[in-house]
Amino acid sequence: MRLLNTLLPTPARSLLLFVVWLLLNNSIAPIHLLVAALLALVIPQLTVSFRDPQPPIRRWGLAVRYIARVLIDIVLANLQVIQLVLGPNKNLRPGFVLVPLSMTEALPLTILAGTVSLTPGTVSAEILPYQLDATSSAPKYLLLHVLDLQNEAELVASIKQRYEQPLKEIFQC
Amino acid sequence: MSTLLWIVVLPLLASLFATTARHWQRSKLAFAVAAFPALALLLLLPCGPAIFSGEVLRFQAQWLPLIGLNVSLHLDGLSFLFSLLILCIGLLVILYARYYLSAQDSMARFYAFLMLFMFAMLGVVLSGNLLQMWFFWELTSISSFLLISFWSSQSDARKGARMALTVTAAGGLALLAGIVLLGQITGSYELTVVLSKTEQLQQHAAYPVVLLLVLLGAFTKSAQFPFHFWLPNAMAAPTPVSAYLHSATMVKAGIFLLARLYPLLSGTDLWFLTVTLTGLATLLVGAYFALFQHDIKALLAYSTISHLGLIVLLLGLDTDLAAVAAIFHLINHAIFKASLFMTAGIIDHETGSRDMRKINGLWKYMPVTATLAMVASASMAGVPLLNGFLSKEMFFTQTLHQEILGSLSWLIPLLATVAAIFAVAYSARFIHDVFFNGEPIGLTHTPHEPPRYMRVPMEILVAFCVLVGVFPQWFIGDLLTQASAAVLGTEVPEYSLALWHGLNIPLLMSVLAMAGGIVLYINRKHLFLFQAGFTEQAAIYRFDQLLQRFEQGCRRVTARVDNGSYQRFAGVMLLLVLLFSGAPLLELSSLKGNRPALETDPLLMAGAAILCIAAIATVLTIRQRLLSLVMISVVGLMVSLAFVRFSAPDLALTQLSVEVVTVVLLMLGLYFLPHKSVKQSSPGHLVRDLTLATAMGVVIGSLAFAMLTNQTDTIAGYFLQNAKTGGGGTNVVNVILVDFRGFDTLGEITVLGIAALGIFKMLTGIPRFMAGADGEGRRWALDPHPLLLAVVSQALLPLALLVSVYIFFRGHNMPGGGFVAGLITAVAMILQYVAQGVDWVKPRLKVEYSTLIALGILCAAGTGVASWLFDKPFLTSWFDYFELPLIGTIELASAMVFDLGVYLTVVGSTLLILANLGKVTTRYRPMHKEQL
Amino acid sequence: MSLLEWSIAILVMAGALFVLLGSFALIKLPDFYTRLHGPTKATTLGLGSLVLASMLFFNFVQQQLSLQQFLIALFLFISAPVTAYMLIKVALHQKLVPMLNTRHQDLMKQRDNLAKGNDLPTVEKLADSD
Amino acid sequence: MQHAVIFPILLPLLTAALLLLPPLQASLTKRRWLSGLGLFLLLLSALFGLWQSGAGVQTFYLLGNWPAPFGIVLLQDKVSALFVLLSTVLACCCWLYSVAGEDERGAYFQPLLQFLLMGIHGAFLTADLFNLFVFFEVLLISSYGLLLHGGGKGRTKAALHYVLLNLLGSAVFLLALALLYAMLGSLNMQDMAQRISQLGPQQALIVKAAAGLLLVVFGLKAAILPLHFWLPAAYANASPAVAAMFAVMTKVGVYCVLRVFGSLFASNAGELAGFGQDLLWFAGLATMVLAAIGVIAAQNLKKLVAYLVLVSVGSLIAVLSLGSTAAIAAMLYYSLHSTLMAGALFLLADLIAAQRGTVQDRLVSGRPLQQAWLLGVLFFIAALAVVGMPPLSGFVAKIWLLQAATESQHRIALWSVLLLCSLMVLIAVSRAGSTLFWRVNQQQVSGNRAQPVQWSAVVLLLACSPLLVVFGNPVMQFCLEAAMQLQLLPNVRATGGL
Amino acid sequence: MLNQIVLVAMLVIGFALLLNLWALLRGPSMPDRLLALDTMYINSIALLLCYGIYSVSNLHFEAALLVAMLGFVSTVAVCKFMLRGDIIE
Amino acid sequence: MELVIAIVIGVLTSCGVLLVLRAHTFAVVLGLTLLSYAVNLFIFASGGLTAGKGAVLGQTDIYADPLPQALVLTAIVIGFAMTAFLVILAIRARAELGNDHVDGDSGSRQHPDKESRL
Ligand code: NA
Ligand code: NA
Repeated sequence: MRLLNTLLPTPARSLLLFVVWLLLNNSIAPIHLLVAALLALVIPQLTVSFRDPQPPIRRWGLAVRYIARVLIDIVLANLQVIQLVLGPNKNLRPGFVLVPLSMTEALPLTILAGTVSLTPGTVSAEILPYQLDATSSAPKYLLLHVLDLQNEAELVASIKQRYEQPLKEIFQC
Repeated sequence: MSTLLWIVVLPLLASLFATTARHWQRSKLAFAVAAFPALALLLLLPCGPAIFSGEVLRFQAQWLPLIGLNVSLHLDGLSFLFSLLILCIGLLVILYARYYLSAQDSMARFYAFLMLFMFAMLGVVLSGNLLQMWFFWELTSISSFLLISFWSSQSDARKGARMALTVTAAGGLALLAGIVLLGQITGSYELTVVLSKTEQLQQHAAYPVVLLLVLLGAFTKSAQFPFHFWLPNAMAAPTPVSAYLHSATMVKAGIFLLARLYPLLSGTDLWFLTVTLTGLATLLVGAYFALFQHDIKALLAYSTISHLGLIVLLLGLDTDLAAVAAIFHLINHAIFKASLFMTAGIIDHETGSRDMRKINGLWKYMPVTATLAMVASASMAGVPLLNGFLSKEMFFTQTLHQEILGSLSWLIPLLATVAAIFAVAYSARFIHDVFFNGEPIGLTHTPHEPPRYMRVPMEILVAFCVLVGVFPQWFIGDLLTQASAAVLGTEVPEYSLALWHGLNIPLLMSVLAMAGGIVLYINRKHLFLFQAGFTEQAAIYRFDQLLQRFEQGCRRVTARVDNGSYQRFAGVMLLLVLLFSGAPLLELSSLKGNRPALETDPLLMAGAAILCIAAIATVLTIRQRLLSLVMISVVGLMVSLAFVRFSAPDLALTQLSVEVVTVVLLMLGLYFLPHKSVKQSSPGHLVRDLTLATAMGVVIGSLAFAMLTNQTDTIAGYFLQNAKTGGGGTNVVNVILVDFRGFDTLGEITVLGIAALGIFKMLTGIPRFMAGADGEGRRWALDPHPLLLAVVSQALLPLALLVSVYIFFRGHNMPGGGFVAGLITAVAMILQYVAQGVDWVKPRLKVEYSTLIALGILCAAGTGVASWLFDKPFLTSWFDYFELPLIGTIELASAMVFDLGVYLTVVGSTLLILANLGKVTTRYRPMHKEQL
Repeated sequence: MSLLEWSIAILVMAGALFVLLGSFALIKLPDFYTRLHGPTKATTLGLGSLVLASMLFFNFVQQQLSLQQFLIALFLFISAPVTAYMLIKVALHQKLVPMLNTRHQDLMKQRDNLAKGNDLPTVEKLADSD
Repeated sequence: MQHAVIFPILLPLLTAALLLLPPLQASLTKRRWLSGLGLFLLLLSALFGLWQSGAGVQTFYLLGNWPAPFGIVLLQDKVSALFVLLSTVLACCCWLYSVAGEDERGAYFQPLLQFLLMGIHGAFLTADLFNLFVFFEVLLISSYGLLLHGGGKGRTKAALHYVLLNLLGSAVFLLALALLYAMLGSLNMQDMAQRISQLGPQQALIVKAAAGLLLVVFGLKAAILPLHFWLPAAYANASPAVAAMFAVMTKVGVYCVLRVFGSLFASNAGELAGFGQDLLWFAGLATMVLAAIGVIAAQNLKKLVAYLVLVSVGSLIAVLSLGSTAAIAAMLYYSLHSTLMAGALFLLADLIAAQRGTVQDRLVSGRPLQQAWLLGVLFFIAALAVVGMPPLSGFVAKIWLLQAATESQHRIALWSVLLLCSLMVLIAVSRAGSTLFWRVNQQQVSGNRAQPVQWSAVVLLLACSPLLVVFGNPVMQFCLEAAMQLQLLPNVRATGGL
Repeated sequence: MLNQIVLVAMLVIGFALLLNLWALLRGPSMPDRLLALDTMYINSIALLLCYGIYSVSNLHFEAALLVAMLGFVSTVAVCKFMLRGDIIE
Repeated sequence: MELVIAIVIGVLTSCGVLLVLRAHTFAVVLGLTLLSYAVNLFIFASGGLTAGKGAVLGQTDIYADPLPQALVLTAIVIGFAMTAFLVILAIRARAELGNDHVDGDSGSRQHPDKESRL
């Protein structure tokens, strides 16, 4: 197990690399499988120091479900945005929203912010406070810009429930 | 006849010897040095009988036959005479200088220069090759420069030396032109050959040019009017130098040249007129000014000028015996003038002054010297029983028998007599003003006779004055005949060297000159008063001023032409580009050639429109720099898309990846540069630049169009045919890069590597400064490493590396390759720097970038060298296919190793640049605490 | 044209139109903050459709395995939020004025305070001030 | 030894790369010795190349074993071998000078010197026009780095102009290359020369435009009027060993005119034959005059020497444009002489400046030199050589240059300009010498004594001058044969090469 | 037929690029322009994808991937510049 | 098509030249960059225009001339190296000479550079 840990310090990363190599080459020929495996071993080793420690994915199933949910949300989001974009500007009700956070790990936070940005009418603007140095306090808020802000509390709740909660479970943090 | 060679070389050896004998005792040194010319004299004298029998001795050796310069020595009567003078007077001067120079003066240096000069002078007179003669001719200028400036701490000496050098070297250059032209006309530089081509030369259209050039050389050297002014200023030299160079030898080189080329150049009206008139003018000017000099040496210098004029005048006369008279006077002048200069030196030495207004009545203190000086100056004045009288009488005779000026020819004897009157007058002044005329004024110590041996040279010379004056035929008759024969190139006509030729006009002229001279001297006050009316500056100051004015003029021209403005330089260059590329277009009947054109589509038009608008926007926004940068990024993107559209995917990839690194770099640059710039160009400039820019655009665009429609067959077919079979890859562009033209690529990565090294060099020790705010005056934001960016960039790094590997390996067969792969890696690393900063990356990246560059270059070059093992030329590629069980066919190629070199170099270079640029400021950012 | 080709055609057209829409939003919307929503979303979906179309085309029409396009989509999905995040950070830093009826504009001012780890009065209070 | 042709390019490259590796980079002494070793090997190979070319054969080296005109070909003939030797000798002396401490005054001196040599030798040896561009860039980028060596405002400013103008020049070069490739379909110079005779009138005009552009490029490199602006500041500001090394750089430009124009627009080039000769003739003469004026105007020794370099460029170009074998031979000889002497003078200027306190090399009275005798003699010798006075190589060169003009209108122009410039140079140099060595004030001597390696570098360079006279005949013969060889166009397709 | 549709799609995207240019030139603020530039990168990727279908060639895939990667990096770098001045600190 | 390309090259050249003749290093750098785009397109055009597929064997029948492409690649890389060098040189000049004028002096016409004291 320790050997496996040394060989594959970041299994998710290695898996990703393995898949991406095959995708890049459009092939599952033996030579490519071999090379993909090799690269999946070597590149994480090379870049291991270029990675701040992050919590590992604990619940893979949930992760897959999360991705699916986000994809669907994106499609729906875009359809909503069409309306807003094509409609008259005076109908817009944009606004800033501060979402209080209940997790502090960088990777899940990033995924959360990214998800919010990718989905309907919201863009992550800031994670506050800034991580200026080791003594900075942990992230507390996510500042959003919303294209059409109807019900602020509902929006905050939906984000926390739809995205933050699953992420906390996936990373167990 | 290697004797001749030895005669020339011995003084050179003496010179070399003197430089090594700096610590010898003075007398010993003088004797040792003198031994060399003495030996040369001993070698020369035995040649006498042969010379007197009319023989010519030669020595020849090949040296630089391609330019016609050979070692060629030629001893005939003329050169024998001159060699004799040079060696004999040289020996006397060595002896004299032993006593003349003070203890502080470096005697070794003096002798070294003097012997160098003697070597040069002997070379001139013994040359049998015109180029070789010029060689020595210039050496005399150089060595005389060294001798005149011997007391280099004195301003006069430096200036006088430079003036002499400038004038004589200018003449030397003219002479060189004359000689080369002569050589080109006659087909040889050998004296014997050249001298036999008189007719050919004189009928040649360029004869006047040759003559004038040669005369320029001769006249400057021999201080002929109007080039005479350097000689009086050369008197800053130690007196032995004057005695040797400025009376007996160097100034006679010009005359020697005239004499040497006499058979070739003379005989034409042009020769007669120029030479005669120059001589006459010099004779008069020298004699006149000599009278007014208060410095003894200056008087002698002007007198020398006058006598040189006399000799030149004689050479210009169209009578039979004029040349003989010239040679005779040349000998006599050398003898008496050398002794007179020595006198001047003794007086200077003993009294500490040369000013005749202060020096008076020396007869009492140094009677022997005075007697000798009086005899010599009597000879100078042309008093009977002395050698000067004889040659001056010959001179008078010849002036009477010429017809150069046609019906005005009588002017010449008349003016000759006038000059002689002045000669008598200044000789009288020299005797009376120095040795009599009351008591000396303001001398620090009582003068007395010089050391015994300091006088010996004078005594010998004066003895010669008398002996030649009384027994001319016996003493120098044969020598004169042989020398004259050499000058004339034919039989010497009858002449007699008797003291008494009966009562005739020349005698009358002599008497007239004597009487007139005495009368003139007695009544000199009026003349001095008259002359004092001309308050002229000394030539040296005028010359110096002239030079300075010239210098200032040059400075103005240089400053105007090269004003240090880049904009002008670039403008001129672009203008040239415009002219050179535009002019042929004007001749072109139609830009359009016969190649079928591709059709245009709206998408392409849109792309072109975006590109052009973005380019123009770049220009318009140039003062808001970041905006301009954004605009140029659009241009870059569009160019990349154009490459895709026109079937160049490799180019698109490269362009894109270079683009982003460039933008990053420019932004790093922007941080250090002002973010906005003030308007600088005046409207006039702008219109000018706009015109140039538009014209350039039109011309280059037209050329592009003409080029596109006039295509020819290229060598491309070969690459397409051989890429797979010979280079082992299907991406022909890549095969060209790593194989067909791999050498270019090797050079290219070298350039990249060097650029990185150069940049590192520039960044070390760069003065640091920090902009505290952006262009709008906003303080910088607080958050150095936004969280999202940091996390995502960490995640992207392995992916980017994977893509690099992919791009690298597919390069040979598909678009991609080491360069693009390297840039992707580099960009991924840059992203780490941008996202997380130098302090985060540095400890994690333990690679020395310059080592990467070196390894890359070694890898690429090593691939090339490896082909030597297979006895193939550098960079010969190798590839093969291997069948592996389960895995299939794989291709291995040396090109991959080469491409790996490219990859390493690119990564190393890019990171060396960017990481170091980042490091420059990181430690100097004062922001955090202040803002927190 | 087969059904497959029709679906490809529709995907292509939809993608192109989404792309156009994003670009149009950029022109039409009133302030930077709202403009940001247009392209970052529409382009992701537009590109998504195009990637899908491309994959369908190469894998099924051309019968050659081609999955690379998926990587483009993957990459964009990772990078687009970061780009948007950075852009809006700049906008906030430069204090770009949002359109008039934007709510909670004072959060922009409070951002600096929050960034240093200080606490705000309360979120509710802020909402009231709107 | 069949690969010896490429040694002059590879040796410096490998040396430079090795110098960058950690074990060597750490130790100054090791770096110096390795660099010196590389130069020594280079000298051997240059001598070997000269010997090889002396047999009279042109050696083609087909890189990558691809036949000409498809691959890149190196050509070693007498001219290229001669120039390679010239730059190698110069580089050896510069190295010698630099190890006295100049190489410590900034990073990467030795590698950059080696890279510069690689570029120069590549430019000399390549027979491929695009490859020439690449090597131009190699030598330029190294020269940028070297020019900045030691740092300081003057250098930075000079370098900025130098870099900017050369970047423009590179762009122009590429335009010309593209036009030539489009019209001639090849990049191999010999092949292009053969194709040029088959051009239609339309295409010939386009090639003419390209030729004009090339003229600008080479003119810029050679610093021909009015493209000379960058030179005086750059050379005068460069650190001594660098400036000395730069003495050969203008010759690269001249060499390219000789090589490229000589082969492309030779007598069989139809209406393009002899392209640019008239322009070069007048530009050369004008350069000489302006440079001579600059020599007089110069207020410090380094500037003076920089203008001297320009004078030599003018002479070279003017004589080159005469086009005859004798003219080219004379030009070759003159470039040997002028390069070495300019190099020596730059080094000497530094030694002198170091002993004159604050006045440095400015031509005003200053304190007496510490080693007045040694430096004075060296300066005197160098001065004689550059002025063209006997007994040093300058006079031989001058006579040969004069003799190269055989038509009367050429004679009138060349002779008067050449001789006038000689005189002006003489005036300036004698003034400089007498000011530096004789117009001294009574201050105490101080400053750095020239170290033995430094003055021996100068002595070695200066010694070349008398050697060029004493062994003048074989050298001149070689130049003549080189010139004759240059004018025989080899048939590239027929030549087997390796 | 499919070809024609793809061609039309390309023209549409081309038009979108022109709109981006318009937005880029109009601004008014720097972030606006940068947003326009970034959109331009993304639209170029779209164009490349269509062009791949149109010319039945996947030679352009790497170009598209590179545009995505490099567009991202340069946009981020410019943002960092506007935020902090020093992009590598 | 040829005409369009020629016009693009012309416009790029014009813009490049105009910027190259400015007085500030940054403008000149951008000018040189524009000029190098023009030059790269120009070299590229020397092989003639080919729409369709690249010079990759087996993909098509008509290939673009691969040699100019290779030349442009080399030119791009060298241009990149040179631009990088120039940018840093401009920085150094600014730091040492106090302003970003191409002649290193602000000249008489220039207004005082606000940042030059920083
Ligand atoms: Na490639
Ligand atoms: Na930094």
